[in-house]
Amino acid sequence: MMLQTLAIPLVLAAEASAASTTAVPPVAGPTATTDPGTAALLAAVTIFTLAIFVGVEIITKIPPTLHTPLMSGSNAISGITIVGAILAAGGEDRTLAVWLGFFAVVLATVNVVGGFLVTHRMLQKFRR
Amino acid sequence: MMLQTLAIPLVLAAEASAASTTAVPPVAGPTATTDPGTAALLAAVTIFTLAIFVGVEIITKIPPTLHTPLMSGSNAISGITIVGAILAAGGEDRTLAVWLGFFAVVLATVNVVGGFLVTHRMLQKFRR
Amino acid sequence: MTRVWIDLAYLLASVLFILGLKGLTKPRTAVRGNLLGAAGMLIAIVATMVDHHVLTFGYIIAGLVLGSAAGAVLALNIRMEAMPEMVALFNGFGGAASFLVAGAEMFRMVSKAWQLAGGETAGTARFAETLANLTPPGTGTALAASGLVGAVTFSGSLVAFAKLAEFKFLKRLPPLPQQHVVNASLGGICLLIGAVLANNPGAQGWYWLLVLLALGLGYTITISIGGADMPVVIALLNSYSGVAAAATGFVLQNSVLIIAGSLVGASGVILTKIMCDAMNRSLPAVLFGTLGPKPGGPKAEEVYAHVKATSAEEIAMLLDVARRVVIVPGYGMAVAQAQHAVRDLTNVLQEKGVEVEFGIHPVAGRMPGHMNVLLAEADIPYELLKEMDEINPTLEQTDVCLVVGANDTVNPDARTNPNSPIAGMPIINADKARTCVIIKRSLSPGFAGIPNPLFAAENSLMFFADGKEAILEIISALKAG
Amino acid sequence: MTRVWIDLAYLLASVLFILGLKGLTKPRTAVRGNLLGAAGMLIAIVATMVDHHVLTFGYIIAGLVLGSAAGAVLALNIRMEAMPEMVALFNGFGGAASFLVAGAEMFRMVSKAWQLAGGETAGTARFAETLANLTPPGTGTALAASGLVGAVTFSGSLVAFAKLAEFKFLKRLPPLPQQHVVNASLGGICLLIGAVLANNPGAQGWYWLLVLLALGLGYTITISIGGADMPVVIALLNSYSGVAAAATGFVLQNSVLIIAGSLVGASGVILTKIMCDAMNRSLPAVLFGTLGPKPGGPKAEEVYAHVKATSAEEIAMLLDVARRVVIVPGYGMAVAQAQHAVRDLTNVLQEKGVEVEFGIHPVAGRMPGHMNVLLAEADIPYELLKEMDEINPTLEQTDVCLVVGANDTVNPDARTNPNSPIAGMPIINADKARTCVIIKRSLSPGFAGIPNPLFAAENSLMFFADGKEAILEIISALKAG
Ligand SMILES: NC(=O)c1ccc[n+]([C@@H]2O[C@H](COP(=O)([O-])OP(=O)(O)OC[C@H]3O[C@@H](n4cnc5c(N)ncnc54)[C@H](OP(=O)(O)O)[C@@H]3O)[C@@H](O)[C@H]2O)c1
Ligand SMILES: NC(=O)c1ccc[n+]([C@@H]2O[C@H](COP(=O)([O-])OP(=O)(O)OC[C@H]3O[C@@H](n4cnc5c(N)ncnc54)[C@H](OP(=O)(O)O)[C@@H]3O)[C@@H](O)[C@H]2O)c1
Repeated sequence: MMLQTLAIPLVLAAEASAASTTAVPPVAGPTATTDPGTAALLAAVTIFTLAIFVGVEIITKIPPTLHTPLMSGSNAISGITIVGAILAAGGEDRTLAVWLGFFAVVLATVNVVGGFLVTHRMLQKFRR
Repeated sequence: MMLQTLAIPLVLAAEASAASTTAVPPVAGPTATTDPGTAALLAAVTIFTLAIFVGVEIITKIPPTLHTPLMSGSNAISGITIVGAILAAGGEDRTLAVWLGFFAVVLATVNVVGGFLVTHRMLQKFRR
Repeated sequence: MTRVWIDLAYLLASVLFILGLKGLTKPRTAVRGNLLGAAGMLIAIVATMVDHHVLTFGYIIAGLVLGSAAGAVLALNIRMEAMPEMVALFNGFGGAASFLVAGAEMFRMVSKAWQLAGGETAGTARFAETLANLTPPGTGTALAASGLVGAVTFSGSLVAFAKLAEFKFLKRLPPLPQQHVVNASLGGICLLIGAVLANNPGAQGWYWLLVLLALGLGYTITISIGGADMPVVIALLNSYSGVAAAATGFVLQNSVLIIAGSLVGASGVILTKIMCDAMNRSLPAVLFGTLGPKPGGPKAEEVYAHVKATSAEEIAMLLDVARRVVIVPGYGMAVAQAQHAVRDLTNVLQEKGVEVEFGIHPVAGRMPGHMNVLLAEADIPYELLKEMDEINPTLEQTDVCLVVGANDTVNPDARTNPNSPIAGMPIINADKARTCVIIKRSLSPGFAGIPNPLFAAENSLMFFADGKEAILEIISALKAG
Repeated sequence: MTRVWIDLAYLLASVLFILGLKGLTKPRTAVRGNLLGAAGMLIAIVATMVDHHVLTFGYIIAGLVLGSAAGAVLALNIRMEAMPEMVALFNGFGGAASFLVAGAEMFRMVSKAWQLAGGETAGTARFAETLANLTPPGTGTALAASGLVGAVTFSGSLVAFAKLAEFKFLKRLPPLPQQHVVNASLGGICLLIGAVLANNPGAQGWYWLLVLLALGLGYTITISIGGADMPVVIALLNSYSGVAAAATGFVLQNSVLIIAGSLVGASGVILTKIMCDAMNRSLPAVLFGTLGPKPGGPKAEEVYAHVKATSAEEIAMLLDVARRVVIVPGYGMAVAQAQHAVRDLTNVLQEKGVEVEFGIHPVAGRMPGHMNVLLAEADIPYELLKEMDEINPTLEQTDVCLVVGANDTVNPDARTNPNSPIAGMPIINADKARTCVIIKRSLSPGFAGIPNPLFAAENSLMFFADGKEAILEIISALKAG
C-alpha cells in the first residue's frame, strides 16, 4: 500500500516528463501544457505580452510635462535586476557567480536608488 | 551509462516534488517556485492580475457612444468557455462529462455567435 | 510539440481579444475591433479541436451547429430596441456554459483519480491522495467560484431577460417575502459549500448542490429589481460571466480563459460604475434599494398646476422661425420607435437652414449609449450627437429644445431640489432653452417615478401624443405651412 | 510555503510598479506614483533576501551599501540641467547589472550540471543531458538576449553620458571609419553567437565573447550620433535596459523581472516615438542619418540680410505697454540657466498687470519635458505652461512673444518651406505675435544647424546676449522705466 501510494507520483512524474502525446499531466487540467518546463516558458511569454500591453496603455496617457520624470522613473524600475543580482551574490562559496553578483548588486543599487531619488527631486517641483 | 543518464531525470523529478527546502528545481532558475503545481497557480494569478489591468486601462478609454456595443461585444468574448466545453464534449465515452460538455458547447456557441453578430449589426450603423 | 502550438494559438487569441477591445475605443475602428475579437474566438476554437484530448467530434460538431444556428437566428432577427434583453440572454448562456464545464472537468478528474487509485472509491486516503496529485492547488476554490458565479449569472440573466421582454407571467408571480433575508441566507449557505469544495475538489454532490442554490440566489436577487434598473444589472452580470469564465480558466489552467474572462470582468464592473454614477445611485441602492417618490418630494398635483398643452401646428411655427434646435431623445423615443421619424424631421429642418443638434444623456433610455444606437440605426450622422457636457452650455443660445420621450434625464429637480430622489444626477438643461417642447403621451412619470417641474415651466409646451405620431404630425405641419 | 510568499511579494511589487506608472500620468499623483514604484522595489529586494537560496549576506549588504551611497550622492548633488546625463549613467548601470546576472546564473547552472553529471566536463553527452534538464527551454535565447542587450545598453549609455556631459576627450577620439559597415558586421556576429548560445546554454566562453562584442557595438553605434540626438538615444537605451531586465527574467523564470522589464521597455519605445514624431524625424534617421542644411536649403547670408537688433530698454518699453506676453523658452534657457531670471521677469510683468503665459514645445531643450522641469524648478506655476497646440491659436492676440534661447522650435521654415530639413516639424508660431523678441547670443544656428527666417522677420527684434544676463537687464530696465 505504502509503496503503491508512493508509486503514483512517480508514474505521474514520468507522465509529466514524457512526450506531449501522453495522457493528463499530474498538475494540470486537460488544457495545460504537458512538459512543465515548456509550461513555465509559455506562462512567462504570456506575462511578457500582457505586461507590454499594460505598459503601452499607461504610458500613452502620460503628458509631455512628465516625460523626463517618467524617463528617470522607469529607468529606476529597470533596476529590478537587483533581484537576480542578490540571488547570485548570495551563493554559498566564493565562486565567479558570487563576484559577478556582487558587482551586479552595486550597479543595480546605484540605478535603483539614484533613479528614484532623481525622479523624486524632479517631481517635488511639480507638486504644487 | 544508459541507466545513469536515465537516473538523472528521476532524481530531478524527486527534487521537484519534494518540499521547497530542496536545492534548485530541475526546470527553473533559482527564483522559480519549487512545486510545479503551485508555480502554475502563481503564474495563473499573475496573468489574471495583468489581464485585469489591461481591461481597466482599455475600457476606461471607450466613449459612452460605444457602451452598448461594448457590452454585447465583451459578452461574446466571455463565451470563451467554449474552449473548455469542447474539451469536455470531446472525451472518449458517453460519460456524464461528455453530456455536460455537449450542452456547454451549445450554450457557449449561442453566446459567441449571437454576441458577435449582434455587436456587428450595431456597429455597422456607426461605420460612416 | 503540437501542445505548444495550441498554447501559442491561445495566446494569439488573447491578444486578438485585447486588440478587439482597443478597436472598440473609436467608432471608426469599432467594427474591425469586433471582427478581431471574433477571429480570436475562431482561432481558440480551432486550436482546441486539434488538441489530442479531443477524441470524439460528434457531440462537438452537433453542439457547434446547433448553437451557431440558434445564435445567428436570434441575433439577425431582433429589433434594435430589443438589444438589451438579447445581451442578457446570451450572457446567461455564457454563465451556464461555465458552470457546466467546471462540473464536467470535476467529473473527469474524479474518475481519473478513481482509475489511478485502482478503483478505490472516494473517502479512502489512497483516493484522496491520488486526487490531490491530479488537482493543482486552488482547483477546489476555482471550481466553487465558477459553479457559484456561473449559476448566478445564468438565472439572474434569464430574469433580467424576462423583465426587459416584459413577459406577462412575471406579473402573476407572487412577491418574494423577506427577500433580503432570503438573499443573505442563500448567499451564506453558498459560501459555506464553497469552502467545503475548496478543501475537497472531489465533492461532486456538494458542487451540484451549490449550483442549484446559486441558481436560486440569482433568481431571488434579480426578481425584485425594477425593470428600469436592469441595464445596470446586465452590466454587472456581464462582468460575472467574465469572472465565471476566468474561474473556469483556473480550473483548466488555461490562460486564454483567464485573460478573456478578466477582460470581460473588468469591462462589466467599469460599465456598472459608469451607469451608477450617471444615475447618481450607489450599486447597493440599485441591487437592494427601491426607487420612488420620497414623502419629502413634491406632489404631482402641485407641480402640474398649470401645464400648457400645444399642437403640431404651433410647434411647426416655432421650428419655422428657429435658428437652432436641440433634440433631446429619451426612453420614450425607443418605446415609440420614433428614431426614423426624428431623422426625417432633422432633414426637413436642415433643408430649412435650421441648425439641429442632439443632446444625448449618458443614461437616456435603458442602456448606456441606447440613444446613440437607435439614432445611428436611423442614419443620423454621429457628428450631430453631442454628449451632455457638450450640449448643456449651448442650450441658452437654443431657440427650441425638442424633448422626445425623455423625462428624468431632463428633470430640473435633480439640479435645484436637494431632497429629490434624483438630486445631484447630472441632467440636460432643456429648461434653459428659449422654448422647450416636450413630447410624451401623458403626465405620467418616468423611470424614477417622480413628477417633473419642467413640464410646468412657463417656457415649456407639452405635446401629448405617441412619440412617432407626434413627430410625423409636426413634419407634415412643417411641409404644409 | 515561504517560496509562495516570496512569489506573492514579487507579484505585489509588479502591481506597485504598474500603479506607480499610473501615478505618473498626472502631475498631482506623480510624486506618490514614484514612491509606489520605490516601495515595490523595496518589497522585491526584501523578498529576495529571505529566499532560501541566499546563503551568505556579506557581499549583498556590502553591495547594497556601496550602491545606495553612490546613487544617493550622485542623485542629490547634480544640477537639474544635468538630468539627462544622470539618467543615461544610471541606465547604463542597469544594463550592466543585467548581463552580469545572466552570466552568474549561467555559471551557476553549468557548475550544478557539472556536479550532477558526476564531474563529467562539458561536451560529453551525459553533461549535455544534465544541463538540458537543468535549463528550461528558451534559456539559451534569454541568456543571449540579456548579454547582448545588456552590454549594448551599458556601453551605449556611457557614451551618451560622456557626450551630454561634453567630456573633452571625446573630441580627441579618432572618427570611426566606415561606421555603418562596422556596426552591421559587429551586429551580425553578435546575432550568430546568440544563435550558438540559444542551442547551447552552457557555452560560457561564447557568452562572454558576445558581451565583449556587444560592448563594442554599443560604442560604435552611439559614438557617431550627434549630441543633440542623445535624448532620443537615451530613451531608446532606457527601453533596452528594460528588455535586458525582462530577458534576465526569462533566464531566472522570475515574473517580476519580466513584468517590470516589459513596462520599461514599452515606455522607452513610446517615448522614443513621441520624440521622433515631435522632431519629425524617423528613428533610423536619428540613429544612422546625419542632420544638416540640405544644399537646397536657404543660405544664412540671404536669410539674415536685414536683421533688426534691439536693446533691453526698447524691450522693456514694449513689455510695459503689452497686455499679453508669451514666453517661449528653448535649449538656450537651459544653457544660460536663465529659468530663475525668467521667473522674476514673469512676476514683475504680472505685477504690472500683464498677462504672461509660456509656450512649451514638446522637444524644446534636449529632453522631452526639459523646459517643464526647469520652469517648475524655478517655481513657475504650471498653470502658466501651455503646450504647443494650446498656445499657438492665442499668438495672434499676443502683443509680445519673448523667445529665450529657442531656435528650431520656432523656425517658420518648418511650416512654410517644404524642402527645409525640419519641414513638417510642428513649431510654435512665434512669428504670428504682433512683436517677436528673440534672445540669443548670436545668429548661429540651433541643433538642426539651419538658418531661421524668424530672426529677419519685420516684426522680429533680436537681442544678442546670454539668456540670463539679457533677462536681468530687461528686468532692471522695466524697474527703472
Ligand atoms: N440608460 C441606462 O443605462 C439606464 C439604466 C438604468 C436606468 N436608467 C434610467 O432610465 C431613465 C431614462 O431617462 P429618460 O429621460 O430617457 O426616460 P424616462 O425618464 O424613463 O421617461 C421616459 C418617458 O418617455 C415617455 N414615453 C413612453 N413611451 C412613449 C411613447 N410611446 N411616446 C412618447 N413618449 C413615451 C414616458 O411618459 P408617458 O408614459 O407619459 O409617455 C416616460 O415619462 C433615467 O431615470 C435613468 O436613470 C437608465
Ligand atoms: N527635447 C528633446 O527631447 C530633443 C531631443 C533631441 C533633439 N532635440 C532638438 O533640439 C532642438 C531644440 O530646439 P530649441 O529651439 O529648444 O533649441 P535649439 O534649436 O537647439 O537652439 C538653441 C538656441 O539657444 C541659443 N543659446 C545657446 N546658449 C545660449 C545662452 N547661453 N543664452 C542664450 N541663448 C543661447 C543658441 O543660439 P546662440 O548660440 O546664438 O546663443 C541656439 O540657437 C530641436 O531641434 C529638437 O529637435 C530635442
